[in-house]
Amino acid sequence: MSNTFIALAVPALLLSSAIFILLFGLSSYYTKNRGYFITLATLFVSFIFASLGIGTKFSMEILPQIFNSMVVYDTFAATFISLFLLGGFLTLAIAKSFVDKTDFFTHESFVLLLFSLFGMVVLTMANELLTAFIALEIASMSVYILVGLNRNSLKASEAFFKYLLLGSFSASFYLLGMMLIYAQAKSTNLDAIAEYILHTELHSQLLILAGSMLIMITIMFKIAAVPFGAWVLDVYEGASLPITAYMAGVFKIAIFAFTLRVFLQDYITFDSVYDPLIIGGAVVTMAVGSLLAVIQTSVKKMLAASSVVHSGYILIAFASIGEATASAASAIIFYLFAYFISAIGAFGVLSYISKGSDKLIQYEDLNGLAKTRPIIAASLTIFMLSFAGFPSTIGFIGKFYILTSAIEAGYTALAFFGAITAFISIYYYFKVIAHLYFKEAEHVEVHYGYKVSLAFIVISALVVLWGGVGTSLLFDIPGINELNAISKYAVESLGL
Amino acid sequence: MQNEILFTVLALIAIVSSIVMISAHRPIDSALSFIVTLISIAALFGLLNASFLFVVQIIIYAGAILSLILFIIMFLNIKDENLPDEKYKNRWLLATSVIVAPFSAILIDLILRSDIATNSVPSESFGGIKDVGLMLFSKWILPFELVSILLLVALVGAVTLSKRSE
Amino acid sequence: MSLLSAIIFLPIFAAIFLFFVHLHINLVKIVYMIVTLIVAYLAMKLYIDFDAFSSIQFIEHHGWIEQYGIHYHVGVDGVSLGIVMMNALLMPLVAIALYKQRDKRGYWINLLFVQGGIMGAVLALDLMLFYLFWELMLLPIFFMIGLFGYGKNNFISMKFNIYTIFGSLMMLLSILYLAVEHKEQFGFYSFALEELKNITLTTTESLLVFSGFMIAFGIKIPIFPFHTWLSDTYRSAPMGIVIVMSALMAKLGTYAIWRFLFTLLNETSQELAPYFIWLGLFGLIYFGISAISQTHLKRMFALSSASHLSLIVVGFFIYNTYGLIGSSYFIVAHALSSAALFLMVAMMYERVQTYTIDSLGGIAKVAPLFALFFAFFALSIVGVPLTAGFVAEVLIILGAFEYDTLIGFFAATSLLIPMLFMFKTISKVLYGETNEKTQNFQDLRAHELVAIIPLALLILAMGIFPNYFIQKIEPTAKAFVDKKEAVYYE
Amino acid sequence: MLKAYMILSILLFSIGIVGLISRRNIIVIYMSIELLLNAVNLSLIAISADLAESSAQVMSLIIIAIAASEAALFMSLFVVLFRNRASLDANLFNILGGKK
Amino acid sequence: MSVLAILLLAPLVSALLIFLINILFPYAKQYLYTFFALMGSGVSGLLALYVGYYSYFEKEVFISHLFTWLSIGNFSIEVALKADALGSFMLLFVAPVSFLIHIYATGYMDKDKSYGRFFAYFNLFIFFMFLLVLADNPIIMFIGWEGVGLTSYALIGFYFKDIQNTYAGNKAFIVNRIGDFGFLSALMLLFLEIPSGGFSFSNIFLNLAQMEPSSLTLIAFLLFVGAMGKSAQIPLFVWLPDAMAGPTPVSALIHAATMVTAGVYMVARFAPLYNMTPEISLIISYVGALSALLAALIATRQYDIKKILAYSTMSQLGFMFMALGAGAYSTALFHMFTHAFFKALLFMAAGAIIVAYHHKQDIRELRGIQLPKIFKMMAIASLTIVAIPPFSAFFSKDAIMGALFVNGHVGIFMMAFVTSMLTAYYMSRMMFVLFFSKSKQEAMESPKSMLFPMMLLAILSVFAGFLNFPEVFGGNMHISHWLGLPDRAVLIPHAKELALMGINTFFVLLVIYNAYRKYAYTETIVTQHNDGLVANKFYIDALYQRFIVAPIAIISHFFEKWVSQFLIDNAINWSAFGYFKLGEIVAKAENGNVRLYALYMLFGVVFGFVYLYWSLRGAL
Repeated sequence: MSNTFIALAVPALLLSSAIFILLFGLSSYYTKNRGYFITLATLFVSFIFASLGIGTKFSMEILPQIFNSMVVYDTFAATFISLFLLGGFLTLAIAKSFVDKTDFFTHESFVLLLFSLFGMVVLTMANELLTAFIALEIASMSVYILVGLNRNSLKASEAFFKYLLLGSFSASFYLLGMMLIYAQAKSTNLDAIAEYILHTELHSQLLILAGSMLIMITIMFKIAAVPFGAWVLDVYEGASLPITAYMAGVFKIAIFAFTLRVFLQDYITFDSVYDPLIIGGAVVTMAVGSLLAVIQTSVKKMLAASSVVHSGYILIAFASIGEATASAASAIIFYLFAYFISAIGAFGVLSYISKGSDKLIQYEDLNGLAKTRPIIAASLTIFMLSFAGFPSTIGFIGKFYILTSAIEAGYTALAFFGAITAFISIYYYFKVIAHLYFKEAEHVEVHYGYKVSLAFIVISALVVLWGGVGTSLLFDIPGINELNAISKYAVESLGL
Repeated sequence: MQNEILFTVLALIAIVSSIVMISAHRPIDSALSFIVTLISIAALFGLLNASFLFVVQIIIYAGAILSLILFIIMFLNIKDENLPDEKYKNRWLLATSVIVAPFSAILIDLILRSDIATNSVPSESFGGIKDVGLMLFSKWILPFELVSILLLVALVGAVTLSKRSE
Repeated sequence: MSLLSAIIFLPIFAAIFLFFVHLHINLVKIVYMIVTLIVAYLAMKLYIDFDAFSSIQFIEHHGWIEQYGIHYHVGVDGVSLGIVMMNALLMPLVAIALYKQRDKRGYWINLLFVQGGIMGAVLALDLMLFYLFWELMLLPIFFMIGLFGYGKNNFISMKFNIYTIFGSLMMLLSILYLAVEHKEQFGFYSFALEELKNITLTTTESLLVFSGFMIAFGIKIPIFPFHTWLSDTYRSAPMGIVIVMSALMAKLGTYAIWRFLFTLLNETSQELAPYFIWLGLFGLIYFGISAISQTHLKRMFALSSASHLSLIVVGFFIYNTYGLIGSSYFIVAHALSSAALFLMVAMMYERVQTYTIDSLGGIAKVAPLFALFFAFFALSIVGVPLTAGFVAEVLIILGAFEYDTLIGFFAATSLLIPMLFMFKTISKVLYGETNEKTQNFQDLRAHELVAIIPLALLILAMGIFPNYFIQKIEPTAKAFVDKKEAVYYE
Repeated sequence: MLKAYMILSILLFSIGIVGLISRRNIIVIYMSIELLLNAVNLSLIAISADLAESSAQVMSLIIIAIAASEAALFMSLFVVLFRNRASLDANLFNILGGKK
Repeated sequence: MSVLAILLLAPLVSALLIFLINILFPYAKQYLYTFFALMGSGVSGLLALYVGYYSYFEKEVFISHLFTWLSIGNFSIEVALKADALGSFMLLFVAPVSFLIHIYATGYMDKDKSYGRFFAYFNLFIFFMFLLVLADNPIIMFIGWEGVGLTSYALIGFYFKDIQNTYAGNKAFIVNRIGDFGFLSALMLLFLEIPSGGFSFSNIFLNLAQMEPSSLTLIAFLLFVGAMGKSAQIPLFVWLPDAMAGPTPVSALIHAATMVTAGVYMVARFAPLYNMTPEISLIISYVGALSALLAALIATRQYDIKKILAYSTMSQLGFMFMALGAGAYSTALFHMFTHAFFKALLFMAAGAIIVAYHHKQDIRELRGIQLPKIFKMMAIASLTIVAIPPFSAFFSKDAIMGALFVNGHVGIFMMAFVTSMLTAYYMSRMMFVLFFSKSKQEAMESPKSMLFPMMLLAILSVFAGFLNFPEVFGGNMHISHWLGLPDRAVLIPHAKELALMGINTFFVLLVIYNAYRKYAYTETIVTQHNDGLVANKFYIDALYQRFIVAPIAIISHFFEKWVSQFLIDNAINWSAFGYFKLGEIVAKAENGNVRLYALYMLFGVVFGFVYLYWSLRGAL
């Protein structure tokens, strides 16, 4: 299959499936289960398609005559697309109980999920600012609505309100930035902008600087970097658990995919200008995130706050891109994978034990889980360890790459700060483990059911472990080396 | 020269009416002054020979969107006493203006310092529907298609959110 | 799988197996015994096959994370051999002594896990692998304290965990810095001990890297002022883990000073040695004196351990043949003594349900065997002649005198200070009139004797015939000292 | 002339920001957001006129479409919020947040 | 196996056997223990006589190499036994006296519940004592040295039901360890000074000449610190009176005859070293003199029969150290030799009294006891200790006085003289109070097993002096010649020696008469007031308590409570707490108001642009 075909097939599949469910949902043959499995199947098939592009190095523009070089398909895109398609698949697979038990999760929700993934696919492939923006808006808007799905819930509607309001606010910065860049470079194509930057002096790049600053602000907003990420706690809290997992794990990957592309192609020339800002942002993000995380009493909000911290870690790698391009960029990809698999697992567990209800899981609600549900407890423990960057989990390897790249770039102090933050994070992640194992709860026999969800949670946990120690020495399963190679290829395909 | 005068007048109208918009107590007042802003911006489009966009601006913005807002305002029928009691509104406005001032000042300074103006002479058909249409369907076909999906998403979303639960 | 890997992974895999397969508790104990005995057997084999005169041996070397030059690289030399042996020996004995007290699967699973973790950390020759095991062994300890601890065990296990991980993260930064420096200087990443020692660092860099390592080791040992987790943790932790911590984990910290700091940052270590010697001496006296006013047995022995560990640190930083050999001998000797003593305390707790010294008394009358062994192990901690601790202390003190007379005198206070509290403890616990708690004190049972007699015999053997054991350590130590002197004279 | 337009657009943009942050009435906040988009559009048209090339006009057309879709969402937001709380005061919506 | 090895190991083996029997068969018959105990000490006693014989007559040096204790690099410490003249001499009285006290103890400890345990410790003690004496290597000697301390500790606290006894044991061991601290430090310094060839005594002495005088002085001093602890000299003497808490055979053997003299033995062993450090020798003399005087003074006001003897022991040890300091090593050893006999005898007699009168030890309560055999024995021993001719101590003490006289330090000599007067005083006081009283107390005589060894010792006390019969009486100083130690003391002129003897004896008799007037058949001992400096032992125990023990407890408390917990741990906990507080402040900023969030974003934007502008300042 040619790459062009795959590049077209993946979004087309998502889109057509979305529209099919939209229509099918009106017919009487529609049941929620069918919609669910169609969506799952779509995601799985498109994941398989996308993953064909992983591990080889290629880069091509899709139908350049028609699409006018606005989208490219390369290993980078293929890698990211496979990542978040897998993420979407896992989220949905784990959220089976949620899907079944909530009446607000209608067929439109599947449609929106597919649309958002479509948006992300395009965003990842976008090589032009406006296309990227529209794709981002498609994804964002779908997510806005997914957040507000439970329209009878005060929390959900409030979260929807805040996310929409601030999202639109930040989007307008993007547009202003795009306008300024266009005013200067007379183009919105990333390659053209890069070309322009390469061939001009600083005094004729002023508006590009200002514009890229504005675009960066939007990105910072989306990845919930302080001070633009104040929404994240509210929205994560208000949204249903699977949606939170989706935002934290999947959506973020897509944002970073675009960010990385922009960074590696354009920003890298302004490295000296932006690095201090990114470093400052990373520090503030990590600091505020961990400050918020330590005081939370609800696991979900703690994970929300800690996702801010993880964004901070990734910003460390972004800051290091200028000096240690290859290792930093692949570190970001690896870290994203590490974070997303852990986040999906962790939120999935929460969703699994809340049985689709709207309940905010407190630390106390985890008490005694190790006794009643040892497998679930062990999986959650593994995810927490991975978040905390504990060795033998994939989270540690991710953190290891990031800190290494920071040191390689000469930002040892930044790496030190990252380590300090990781140290603080031990508190809130291990608190979860402590509650799982050490606290007794009155014994209530709870039937959770949904063996499939459980199976996927366990699989995620195993992946987390394998990603931490895995080596092809033992079994012939791709391990750390292979993941690393994949991210290397992805970065190299950007033509650097 | 004539253009400059017109621009100044329209710009002043746009700015004043937008200031009125953000400072009016009742939303209906805001909406009405926002219409003035939109129309003055549309007029500026016209001044720039963008005739098609002029039309679009009037129809979609001043027409559709603003009607929708007015409709919503009427529909929700918020009484004056139910409006948020914005005691510190003016202080907020003032404070925010002070905060935002450096941002605008810096941007304006950068714009003034930059070398962006090419002062190309536009062709006859510039800004017309054909010109824009050709561009839309040739170079910008992909964003255009994507926007249609975006609208679909918004549509689905609006329906999902607004319908009464069974 | 070759010997060292088997020693490392057998307990870990057994632990994982036991976690997933729900066996009856008795079966769990049997599996535990079988596994630890196999490990002990393998360790014996290792000890016998160990060739004192070649340096690191039994090396295994496989690629792990290739892009970053991280390898699975393990090997054993004279120093690590001691800890490996202790680890292999103590684990089955702990089980024999405590098997009646503990009927929770988790207890044994965690102990198996921690055994593997410590083995890995001791044998690792790749810094990343070392870090992996170093952190991994924390986990079972965290669980053990939280699950089976006493008092405010949640808070304490959390505090312990956070405290030690702080150190680990500082060490991680140092490790990463070294690896990156290696890349800058040689063009590729490496985490192998052998390769990293070739890099050259500026003074500031090496100071920072050194302190990163030292914070981790210092917390684990602990040396002053990183000790405040210690007494609470020991007090709260279940005995199995107290033994692991005092007999093995803390020793690992001192071992790591030698293995990593002296290999990687030899010159910096030498430059900073005086400070750490003084810090160690201060700790020796400080912890010893702190212990005097303790009334809780576990807290007292915790501080006593800390005091002796400070002496071990002094011995290492003195860095001459006597100091190195003495400290490595002391690692083993103190592991034996403190493990045995804590076992005795555990047996005592099972009988009287208290750790408070003042509420005990007269045990010697009702339980002469218990009293005998308790007194013997307590005295072996004090370092009376014919016990292993004496030999070690003499060697360290000798080394200290060789280094500097004044330091020698301070090191020699280790003869005095532990005695001050140990003798009081012996008197109060064993002697005097019995009270209602101790009057029905049951003497040692057969399985308890089985557990502690080997320890007692080994302590005696190491005290009377030290030469046989020291021959395994001596060439390694000499090699280090020769190298140091070579550096020194360059 | 282009710079004048752009300065005007920046000013409008700033006014929009001020309105967005200072006002508690969500409808006014929404209108401020629309003002932000209009400000961008104004500049784009000016650039287009300056370049004598209609790409920027297409962009602004697309931005209007995006604004329309945003409008749809905001309308349904108003409905949802009003249905739940019978108010459109932004300050009232604070049950979520970073607090415990 | 060589003679020495058997001699050394016999008591160890018997100790282990007794120990095993004690554990495995708790109800084993008493005679089993007796058998093994006497076997062990008897074998070594006989062998000691054998060794002594060959050493004295054939000048044979017994050597036995057991195994290598430690070998590091080219330096090794061997476990080797060597019985040269000095060692054989020590053996000659240590082993037989031990054996005799063993026999005595079988009677003393008869029917005791812990009979087996007692003899296990007792035999273990002998083993360590032999190790100390026979070691050819200071480190091994140190092991024996510590070992005797350890068994002494165990035996002092033998009756552990009274916790005070065990505290006395603790005190003994701790104070001894302070001495050991010095001893070991000295050994370490010495070890480092030896360039090669092993750490045996002979090799050490070979290398003495090359060592630096300053380090030699330090080593000599530290060694003496060790001796101070073991031999109960100022300031490390406080343990000895308390050590009387142990069973009386223990006091007789360990705290009178053998262990406490180890310090003297050790200094004599290092005689070549001390000959090179005269200033330390002087210190030794002074410490010995002061200890002797102080102990004698305190003894005059003690009522506990065993404590009187304990202070007396300390006082006699002071004499020995005076002699050592004066360089009269063989004289000191000779006094040690005689002292072993008469002091053991005194203690055994005291023990017999204690047993007979149901563990009464206060001489005020024991007035007028009726034990004629014991009285005879005790009288002989007392006359010996006060140095009445021709009892053995007359010769030995007189030799010491002579050496001191010649040595020229008048202060020391005067102190020695006063001490010897005080000795006469307190011994007579004890004797007269015990046996010369109007009241009568009847009691059973002691069993034969106790009396027999006492008789033997009485004979030895009387006649042991002739072994070193001074030249002034036509003797030839057999022992001094045999020992062949590098004595520094010059020979005293015979006339002066005779005069000294005469004066001394005269004054002693005067003092005894005085004491008789004061104490015999009077109530003085009861009516006499008992306070003041001397009666309170110069407040030394209180001083130690106030200035050493209490401060350590306070410091310990201070370290743990204030430094560890308050300062360090609180700092850590408070920083964590502060972090939480900070988190709550941040959470207040994230209070859910969306406009504030937008405001934060605006702050971010403005900051970004200000930064951008600032960083572009050069380009603009």
